Amino acid sequence: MKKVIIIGFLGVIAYYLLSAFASVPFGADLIKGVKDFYLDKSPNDLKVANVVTSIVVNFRGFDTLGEVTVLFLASTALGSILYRRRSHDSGLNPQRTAPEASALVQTGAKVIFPFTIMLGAYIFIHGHLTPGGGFQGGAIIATGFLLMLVSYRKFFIEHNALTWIEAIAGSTFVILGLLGLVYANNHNFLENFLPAGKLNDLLSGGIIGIIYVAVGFKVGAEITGILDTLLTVKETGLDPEEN
Amino acid sequence: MVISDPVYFIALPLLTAFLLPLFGKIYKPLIGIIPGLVFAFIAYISFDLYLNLVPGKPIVIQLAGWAPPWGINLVFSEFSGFVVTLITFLAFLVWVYSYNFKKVGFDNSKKYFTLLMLLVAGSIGVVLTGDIFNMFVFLEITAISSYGLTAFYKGRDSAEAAFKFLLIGSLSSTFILLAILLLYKQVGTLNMAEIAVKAQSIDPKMKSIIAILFMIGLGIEAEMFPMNGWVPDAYSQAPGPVAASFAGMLAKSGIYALVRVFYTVLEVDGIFDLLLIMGILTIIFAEFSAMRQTRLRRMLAYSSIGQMGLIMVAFSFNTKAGIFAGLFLMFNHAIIKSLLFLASGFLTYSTKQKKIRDLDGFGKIMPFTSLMFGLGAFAIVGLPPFSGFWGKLNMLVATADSNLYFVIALILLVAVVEVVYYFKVIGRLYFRQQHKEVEVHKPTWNAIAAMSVLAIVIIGVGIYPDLITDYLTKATNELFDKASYIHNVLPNLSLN
Amino acid sequence: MTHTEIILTVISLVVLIIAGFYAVMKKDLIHAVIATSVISLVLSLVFYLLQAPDVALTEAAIGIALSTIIFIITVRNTKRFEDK
Amino acid sequence: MQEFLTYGIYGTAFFLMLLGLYAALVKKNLVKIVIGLSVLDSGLHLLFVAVGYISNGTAPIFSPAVVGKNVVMVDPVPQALVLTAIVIGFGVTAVALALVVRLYRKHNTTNIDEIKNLKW
Repeated sequence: MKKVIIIGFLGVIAYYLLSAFASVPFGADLIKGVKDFYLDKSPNDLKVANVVTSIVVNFRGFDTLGEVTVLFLASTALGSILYRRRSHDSGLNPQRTAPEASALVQTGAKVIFPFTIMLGAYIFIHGHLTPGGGFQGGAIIATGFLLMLVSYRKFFIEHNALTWIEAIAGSTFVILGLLGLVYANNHNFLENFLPAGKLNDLLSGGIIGIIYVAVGFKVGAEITGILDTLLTVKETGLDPEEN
Repeated sequence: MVISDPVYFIALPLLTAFLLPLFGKIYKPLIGIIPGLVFAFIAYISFDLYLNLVPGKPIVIQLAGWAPPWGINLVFSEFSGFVVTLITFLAFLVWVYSYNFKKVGFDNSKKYFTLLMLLVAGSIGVVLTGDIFNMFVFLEITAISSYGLTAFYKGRDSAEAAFKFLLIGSLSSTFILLAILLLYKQVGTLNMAEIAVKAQSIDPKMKSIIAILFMIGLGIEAEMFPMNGWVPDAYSQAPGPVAASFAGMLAKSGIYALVRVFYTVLEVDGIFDLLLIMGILTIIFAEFSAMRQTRLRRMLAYSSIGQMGLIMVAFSFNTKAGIFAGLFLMFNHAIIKSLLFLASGFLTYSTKQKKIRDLDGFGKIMPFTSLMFGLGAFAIVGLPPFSGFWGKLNMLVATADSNLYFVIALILLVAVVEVVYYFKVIGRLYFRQQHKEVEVHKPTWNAIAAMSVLAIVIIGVGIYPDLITDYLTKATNELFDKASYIHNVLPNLSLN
Repeated sequence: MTHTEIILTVISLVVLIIAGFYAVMKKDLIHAVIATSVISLVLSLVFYLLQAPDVALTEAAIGIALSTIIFIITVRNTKRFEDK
Repeated sequence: MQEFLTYGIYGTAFFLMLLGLYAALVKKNLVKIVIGLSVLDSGLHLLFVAVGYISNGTAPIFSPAVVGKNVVMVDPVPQALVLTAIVIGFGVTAVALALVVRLYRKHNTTNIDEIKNLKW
C-alpha cells in the first residue's frame, strides 16, 4: 500500500517536472545572461583560460569557500559521529583488522603512489589552464593515500600533519580573501590583488592559481581524513559504550 | 568601512573554525574562549551596523570585485540585518551557556565548537546572501552541521534522529537545486534582484512549478507541515544549547529564505494562499501532537513547529500588518524558545527518560531553572507582561485586517491548547510533591547568565514593546518594498 | 555532435538506465555499489561528450573512486545483503 | 535527432532521479537508502550538464587552439554549479554512511524496521 502511494506520488512529480523541462529544449541557447559576461571577461580580464575555473574561483568564489567548508564540515561531523578510541601505547591502530594485501598489490601500490600524487598536484596546479582544479586534484591525491591505506596495514596517516595542512590551507583561502579587502582595487573580499599575467601562462590569473592550490591541499587532507576515519572504525560487533 | 563589513559575519567564523584545531594544540582552553570572542565580536559589529543603518539604504557588498549580477553580493538591509543581529546575539548566548566544556572532554568540545561556528556562519550566510545558488550552499552548510550536532551525544537515539534529518534534508536540497536549475534556464542569472526583474516574463505555469519546488525545499528547514518529521527527533536528541540554536538560527534562516524568495524573488499568484493553507495545517498538526507528548523536549519541539506555522500564516497575508506580526513572532520564537530549551536542558538533566511526569516538585529543588521555564511558558502562551503577548496581539490584529475570521478562531483555540500543555508542566513543577529523590544538577553561573539575559529581554520587550517596534516597522517596509531592494542591488535596472 | 558522439551518448544512456535499475533492485549491496560506480563512470563519459571536461573529471575522481570506496567500506563494516 | 536526444537525456536523468527517490523512500535497508540518494544525485547532475549544453558548442576553455577564433561555447555556469553540487553530495554521502555505521554498531542491523524511532 505504501509503495503504491509513493509510486503515485513519484508519478505526479515526474509529470510536472517533465512538463516543465519539455519547454527547455536540449542544446538550445535560450538565454542571454551572465554567461556571456563570464565568457568574455575570463580570458580578457582575468587571463584565465578555463572559464569554469574562473567562475568557480573568482566570479563565484564565495560558493567555493562554502564548498570547502562543506568538506571540512563533513570530516568534522564524521569524526564526531564515529569517534575512535585509539590505544596510545602501541603505535599501531588496533582497530584496523583488514588482512594484509598480497605482495603484488603492495609493490604495485608503492610504484603507483608517487605518480598519483604527482598527477593530483599537476591537476590542481594547472587548474586555471586545463580541465580540473583543486577539488579534482585533491580527490586524486586522496585516492593515492587510500591505495597505501588498503595495501599496507602498517601505513598510518599522521593526524598531526593532516590537521596542520587542513588548518593552513583553509585559512590561506580566507586570508587571501581578507587581503583583497585591503589591497585590491575595489576592496572586496576575495578580489584579485595580484597581476593577472598572460593567458595560458602557468603564472597567470593572480590569486586564482594560489587559491586552487590551497583548495587542493585542503580537499586532499580532508578526504584522506574521511577515508582514514571510515577505514579504522571497529569492524563488527556491538559497541559497549553505545548502550 | 573596512572594519564593519558584513563579510566578516561569514569570513571570521569560517577562519576560526579552520584554525580551531591549531589553537587547541597551543593551549587547550582556547578551544572554548576563541569562539566566544568571535561571537562577541560579530554580535557587536552586527548591532553596530544595524543601529547605524540608514533607512532605505541597505549595505550591499560585492564579492570578488564584480558588481552584481556577475559576482555574488551580500545585502545587509533592515530585514536581513534584523535577522542577523538576532542570530549573532543568540549565538553569543548559546556560547555563554555551553562555554564550560569539561564535561564532554577536550576532543568532543573541539568538534562541538567547530560545528556550532559553522552552523552560525551558515545561517548568517543564508540570510545575507543576494544570490540564489549561494543561498543553497549555505543551506547545505547549516544542514550538515545540524546533522553532526544532532548526532553529537552518543548514548541516546541521536543517530536515528540525525539519519532521519539527513534523509529529509537531502531530498530538500534536490528540490532546491531543481528549482534553481529551472530558474537559471529561464532567466540566465542567479542574482536574486535580477531574477526578480526578469521573472516577470516567465510563463506562469513554469513559475508556479518553480515556486512549489522552492516551497518544498525551503519548507523543510522552516519546519513546514508534511516535511517536519525530523523536528521532534532532532530537537529532543540534540544537546540542549543545540536545540536552542536550531530554534533560533536554523528555523529562522529557513523562514527567512522562504519569505525572501516569495516576497522578493518570485511573485506567483496563489502562492500565499498555499502558504496560508500549509501554515494552518502545520499549526493544527503540531499543537495537537504537542498535547499528547509525554517527554518535555518533544513537547517543546512540537510547540516550536506550531509557532513556525503561525509565522507562516502571518507572512501569508501579504500585508504590512501581517509581515509586522510575522517579524514580531519570529523575534519571540527565537528568544523565548531558546530560553525554554536552555532551561529544559537542566530540568531534564538528571532524569533518564526526560518525561514530563518526572518533573514533579522541581520548583522547590531547582528554583531558578523552574522560574525561567515558567517565565518562558507564560511568554510563549502570550500572557500580558511578556513579549509573547505583543506578538500574538499583532497577529490577531493582522488577521482581522485580512478578514480571515476562521484564522482568528484557530489562533485563539491554539492559545487555549498551548495553555493546557504548558500549564500541565508548570503544575507539575510547582504544585506536586516530589515523588522520588533525584540528583539535583545546579545550573552553572554561565548558564544562569545566559538565561537571565534572555529573561530580561523578554520582560523588557513585554513592558516596553517600543524597544523593537521601530526596527520591526523598518524591516517590514524593506521587505514589502521590492522595487527598492532591486534598485539598491542593481542601480541600473528597475522593475518594468 | 558528430554521429559517433550521438551513438556513444545513446549507448551510455542505455547503460545508465540498466545500471540504475541494478543499483536499486539488487539485494547484494556490493553489487549495487559497483552498479553506482558504473553509473558514475558512464556519467563522466556523458559529461565529456556534453563538453563538460571539468565536471567529467570531478565525477571520475569523486564518483567513481571515492564514493564507491566509502560505500564499500561501509558495507564491509555492516551487512552485505539486504534482507527481505 | 535533436528531439530524440532531448527526450533521451532528460528522460534518463529523470528516470535516475525517480529511481533514487523510490529507493530512498521505499527501501528498508539503510545502505540502500544512501545508494538511492547517490543515484538521485547522479540524475540531477546529468540534468544540470544537459541543460547547460548548447548544440555544437565546445568546452568553455580558451586553450591556445581556440583563442582568437569565433567559437560557440557551452554554458559554463551550470558546470560550475554542478561541480559544487558533486562535492556537497560527496560530503553528505560520507556523513550518511558514518551514521549508518553507527546505527549498525548500536542495533546490529541495517534494517529500518528493526530500529525503533526511525519509523514515521
